[in-house]
Amino acid sequence: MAADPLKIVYIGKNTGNPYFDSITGGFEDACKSLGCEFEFVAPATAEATSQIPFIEAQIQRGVNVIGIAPNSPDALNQVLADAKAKGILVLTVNGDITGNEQYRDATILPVNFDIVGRDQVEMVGSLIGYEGEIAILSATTEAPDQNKWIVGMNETLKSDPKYAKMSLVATVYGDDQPEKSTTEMEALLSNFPNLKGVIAPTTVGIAAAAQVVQSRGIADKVAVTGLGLPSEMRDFVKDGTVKAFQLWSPYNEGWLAVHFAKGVIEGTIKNEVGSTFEVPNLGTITINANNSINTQAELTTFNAENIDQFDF
Amino acid sequence: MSTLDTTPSTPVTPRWQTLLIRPETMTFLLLVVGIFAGSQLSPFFLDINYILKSFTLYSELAIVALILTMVIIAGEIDLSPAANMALSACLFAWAQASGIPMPVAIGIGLAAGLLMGLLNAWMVISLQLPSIIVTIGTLTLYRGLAQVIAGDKSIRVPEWFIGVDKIMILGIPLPVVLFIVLALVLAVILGGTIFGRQIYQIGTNETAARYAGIRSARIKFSLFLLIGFVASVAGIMTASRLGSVRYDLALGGELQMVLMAMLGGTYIFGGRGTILGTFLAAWLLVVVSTGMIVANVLPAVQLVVLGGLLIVAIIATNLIYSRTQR
Amino acid sequence: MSTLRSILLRRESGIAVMIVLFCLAVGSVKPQFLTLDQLRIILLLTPLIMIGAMGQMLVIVARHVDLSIGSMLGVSAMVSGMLYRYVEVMPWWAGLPISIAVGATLGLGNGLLITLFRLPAIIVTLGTLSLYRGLTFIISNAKQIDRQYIPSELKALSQTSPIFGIPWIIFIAFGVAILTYLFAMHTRVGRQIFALGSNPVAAPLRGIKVTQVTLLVFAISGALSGLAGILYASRWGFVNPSNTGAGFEFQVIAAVVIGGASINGGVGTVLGTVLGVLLLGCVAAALPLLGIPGTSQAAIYGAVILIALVIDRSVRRQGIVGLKRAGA
Amino acid sequence: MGENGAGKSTFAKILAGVHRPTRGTITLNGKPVDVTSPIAAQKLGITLIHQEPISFPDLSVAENLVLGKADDGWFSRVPWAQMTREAKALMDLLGVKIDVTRPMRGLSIADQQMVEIARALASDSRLIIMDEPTAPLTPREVETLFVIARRLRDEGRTIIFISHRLEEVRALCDRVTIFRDGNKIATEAIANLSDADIIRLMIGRPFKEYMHKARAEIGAVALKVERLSVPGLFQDISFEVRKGEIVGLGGLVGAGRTDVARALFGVAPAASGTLWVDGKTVSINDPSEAIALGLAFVPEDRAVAGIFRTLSVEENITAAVPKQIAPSGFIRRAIERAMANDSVRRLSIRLASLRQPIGELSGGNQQKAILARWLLTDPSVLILDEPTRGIDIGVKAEFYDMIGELAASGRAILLISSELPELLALCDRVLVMSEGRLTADIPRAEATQESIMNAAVPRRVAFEGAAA
Repeated sequence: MAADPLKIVYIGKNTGNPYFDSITGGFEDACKSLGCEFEFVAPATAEATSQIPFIEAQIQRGVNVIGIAPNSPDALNQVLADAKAKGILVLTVNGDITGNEQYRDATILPVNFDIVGRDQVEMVGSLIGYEGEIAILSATTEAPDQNKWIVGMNETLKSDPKYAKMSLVATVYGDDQPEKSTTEMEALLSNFPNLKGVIAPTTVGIAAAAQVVQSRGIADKVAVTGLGLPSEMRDFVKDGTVKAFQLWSPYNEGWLAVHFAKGVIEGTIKNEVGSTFEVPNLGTITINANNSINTQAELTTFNAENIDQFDF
Repeated sequence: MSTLDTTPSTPVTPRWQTLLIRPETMTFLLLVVGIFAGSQLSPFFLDINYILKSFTLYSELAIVALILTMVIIAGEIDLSPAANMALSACLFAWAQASGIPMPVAIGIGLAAGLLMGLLNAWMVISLQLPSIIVTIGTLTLYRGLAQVIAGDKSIRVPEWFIGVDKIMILGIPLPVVLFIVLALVLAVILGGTIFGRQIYQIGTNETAARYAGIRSARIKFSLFLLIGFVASVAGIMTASRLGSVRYDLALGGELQMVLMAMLGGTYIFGGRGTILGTFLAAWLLVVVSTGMIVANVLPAVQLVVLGGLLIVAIIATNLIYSRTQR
Repeated sequence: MSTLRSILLRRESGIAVMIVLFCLAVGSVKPQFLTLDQLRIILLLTPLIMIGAMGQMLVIVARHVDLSIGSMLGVSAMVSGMLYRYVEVMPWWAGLPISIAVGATLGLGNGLLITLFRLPAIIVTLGTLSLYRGLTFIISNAKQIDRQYIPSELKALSQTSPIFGIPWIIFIAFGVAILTYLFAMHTRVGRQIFALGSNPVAAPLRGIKVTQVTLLVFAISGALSGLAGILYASRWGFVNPSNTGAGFEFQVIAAVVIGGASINGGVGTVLGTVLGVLLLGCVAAALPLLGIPGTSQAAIYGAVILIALVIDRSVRRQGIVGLKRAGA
Repeated sequence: MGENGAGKSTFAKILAGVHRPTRGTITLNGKPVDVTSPIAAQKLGITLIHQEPISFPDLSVAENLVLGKADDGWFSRVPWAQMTREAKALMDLLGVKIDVTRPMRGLSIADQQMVEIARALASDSRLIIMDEPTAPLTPREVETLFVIARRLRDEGRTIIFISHRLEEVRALCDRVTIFRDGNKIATEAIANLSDADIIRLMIGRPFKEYMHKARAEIGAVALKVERLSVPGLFQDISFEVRKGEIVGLGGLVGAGRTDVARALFGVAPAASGTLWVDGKTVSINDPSEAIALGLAFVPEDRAVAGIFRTLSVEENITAAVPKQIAPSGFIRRAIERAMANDSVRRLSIRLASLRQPIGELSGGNQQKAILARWLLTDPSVLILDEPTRGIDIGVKAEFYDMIGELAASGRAILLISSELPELLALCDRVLVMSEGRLTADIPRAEATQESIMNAAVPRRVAFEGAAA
């Protein structure tokens, strides 16, 4: 087994997306320590089909593991099935093909996505004193993860009496484009003059929302939070535009993916729901329903005190 | 009768020489070089099954590029077929997902393609607007409409409809077979029928063609309809290959199609070009792209190579044609 | 009376009326659309497009088209972004001349290919659209320049205001529009661009240096894309190899064509282009306010381009018929 | 003055720096000058007013006046106010009411010409060359032009007025120079020459008798035209052509002959009028319909409307007979080759190979190939528009033989030609057009160069106090 090093490839959504630099870092370091070969590839643009030739090429190259952040929940089904048929371990990392889980072996997600909605509501609640109008600025209307979190937020708001005085007035979509997200944010502020808080659970959205609030100078009136990259949000946190936001460690996703893949291929880890394994630095990891694996239990919260400790 | 014409005719260039300086020869040589380079870049490249499989990813675009070649030879251009593919595929998928029987849904997709061709044809031929600007406008419109219909979600097609690329004929995927067959048919039409002949004549000199009784408006109109229709077929084929349809299907495909035609030696100002050229160029493009992908070359380099190839191709064809012109 | 009539008949008046009607219509549903605050929002949506549109208008007036502006924007923004990131001593304002110079160089590249080899601009710039985009990836090694590397003074251009709460970036855009107006209307070469587009055959007979003027036009288009590039970094606070400038060309061409520049060359005004940009800005700002999904934006742009083409065509046809009749 | 193709316009263009002379010198005000470009000409004070004014339709009148005038740097200011003021002054000087701020597009040709003249004044030209300026003008506009021209003369400027209208030359000019076949024939004070003298000098080449084949039986009417009109181009054209007959259509360039032919062939259908082919009323809206009715048309400008330059000779010859070479839609190479070969032999087209691009052939052989194309359609009516233009003299004779033979085989031929000897040698009758109207129908017996030229040269009735 040890003769041939394990060949692992990670296919990002597109090149130039800073989020993936961090994941790739995790992959690289884990591969170095475990003695695997690693490559990162990604298409130039993030449309649904642009990853297909890359997957085909990796099958042809004879890699052992394909990690992928899928650009589409279903357009990749056929080619992923081919990969699986060739005996390649297919992992979706940092995003899943919801509804088509049979086309991958497991998914590696940073946290249990069921709790993201709840945590985000708590975060915004704590910033606005659990009272007033809030809105959501999401990515695209059909992004599965986003929608899962939005459902979570709605349920939390409805079911938990703690948030009874908060009302969700609008959910809008900025398509993960800065221009579009900005206009949507501006429209929110125009349409809802009493808005107290905005949750933007997407890196582009939270930066755009923060920028609107910053240039209008209304950071005291409207609290912006959500999920963002520390590298992009650092300035906003430092100048007080954003008090706090959350995310997880993308680095750990890569780190975990490599350890899991090597374990499964070498037979030390059973890819079954309920089984557990040890990963250095992360502790004991459990395989949850749908072969879903999380790197951490809770979201990390970033604020002025701790933001300089993170370099991604 | 006496022949008193004293002006000597230029001696004819020997046949081997005319053959050598044809743009198709350039394409063929580039193809050979491309295959060689690919095999040097990556040991995994030289595998006929892999190349065929990779070709299926481009086959829909290549099929439309064959018709586009005819449009360009006739002196026009169409930049909208990739957007047309997306809109017809979205309409088709949306129709069948909302419970309309499959044959009718396919009919809707194909009719939409024809209609889009009709709009292009009407604006270019009846209103006499330049096709290049018209089709930039319709390219934006068609893809925009696809986005209106499908939003950001993908529309699934039924399981049994998936996998046109998995059907093998003599070990060759069906889309590739279709491309080869269509190329043969079109080569015969363009080279062997009066319709094809007149396409060259229109592209060479539309005024002279009219004076010779050639109905150029009618022929161009039919070409725009044809490319609209074929684009919708290609769109539905793509839907079957992917199993789902989104508005961004074949996004940026117009560049690839124009590239295939230009690389094959089709003259941007009309009147020259062959199906053989585009046929070879399609393979060249696939070889270059997959060669780079399988060698894990940065996609940026691929963009540079594709853009550079387009410019080099038109410069080369222009030079070749201006040399043979006098 | 006749001056009033001629003002009313001008293309600019038509767009202005469209803008007013559109705003009133939106305002009747959403009164907050008719506030000063909304004007600021609309203006903030437009500066990059306006700057790009000025260059594109000149290109279209000269009977060409430049599809590569979005990619030129990307390269220039990226070059400055890289310098900000890796050259400590780089002052914040240096990005402006650097980006403009990079853009001008790329534009000149387009112009050289077009004039040296007598190639159609549309195909050349379709090629460089891809080529320059690739260049952006290569120089940046496909890495985004994050917010923290963009100097805060540069970002402040988009946020702080010299007067009336209107950010600097909007003044820059209108400044470019005014300069373009002065250049196009009040310099000899500016008028030569119009003459060249109006009648390319006659141009050399009247002593116009066609090659040089064409090169200049494409260099200007590139330089303005470069300026738009550095302002992109200012406005959005980052430079991304794939997003920055993508699709810019369609917005810009739509604005210019709506603004009444004729694809047959020789016709185009700065005022019309500015109004075209503002109309697009109004549409872009109104859609989210009305709750219309952003997915319909592209379709609206496409439809608007086609309608503008048809209008242009019918106006021109009348002109030709008029000429014939007068000549008979 | 001079006939069509006498070299007047080319000469004018050389003076104005549009073309370069191969040899010779130009002496201006006693000094030899080198006119290298239109700009150089302008600097020397020479302005050419083209027959069709060259302008920038989207720029204002005032701008058209000054554009290219002074070249003091790219980024120098355009002095709008001053420019407009000067332009207005010029227009006032010329006594024309044109709003100088409006664009050129939409101005009448007459007004455009006034702008051109104003341009000459603006650059203070001492030598103004007007190339057939009156062709598109109404009598009143001509009168205005002449008033201005006389005033310019009185100011001490020199005007070269190119025209083939006797009356006008007589009314305006002091001296007349006559060109023929690229040579200067005579320069004389206008008072010393009678109309007859001038016409004689213009056409006065020794009449060369071309061999003319035995006349064919003239049969039934093949083509009949009644009151054909296209507003602005020609009016009320009525004539007929019989089988076996060669009918000439003479006149000066711009008389509307080609427009009639284009209307007959459906390229630019007539607005009104009736057509009969072989006794049946027909309407022809497209060349393909004309071809189906047995018409054929060898157009005047080979490069623009005739040949497919880069395509093979073979393909050029068979272009009008798709059904014959491809009965089922598929081209039958053998048939095509046989037809092309046959044509090449019949018309003795000199070529290296049938596959050779037609652009490589000489002009005469290209023209033969176009004629061959039409003969393959077996037309009953053949319209030839300047069929021998730009063709060597020897090949011309071949063409004359062929045209004679074609008539002899019972075809009706309408021959448009600007060469009087050609018309005289070949035609059974000569129709003459002038300014869009049919002015004469001269039977062969009465046809002379003089009689044709007399009908062709436009004669304006009244210049004095001209009320149109």
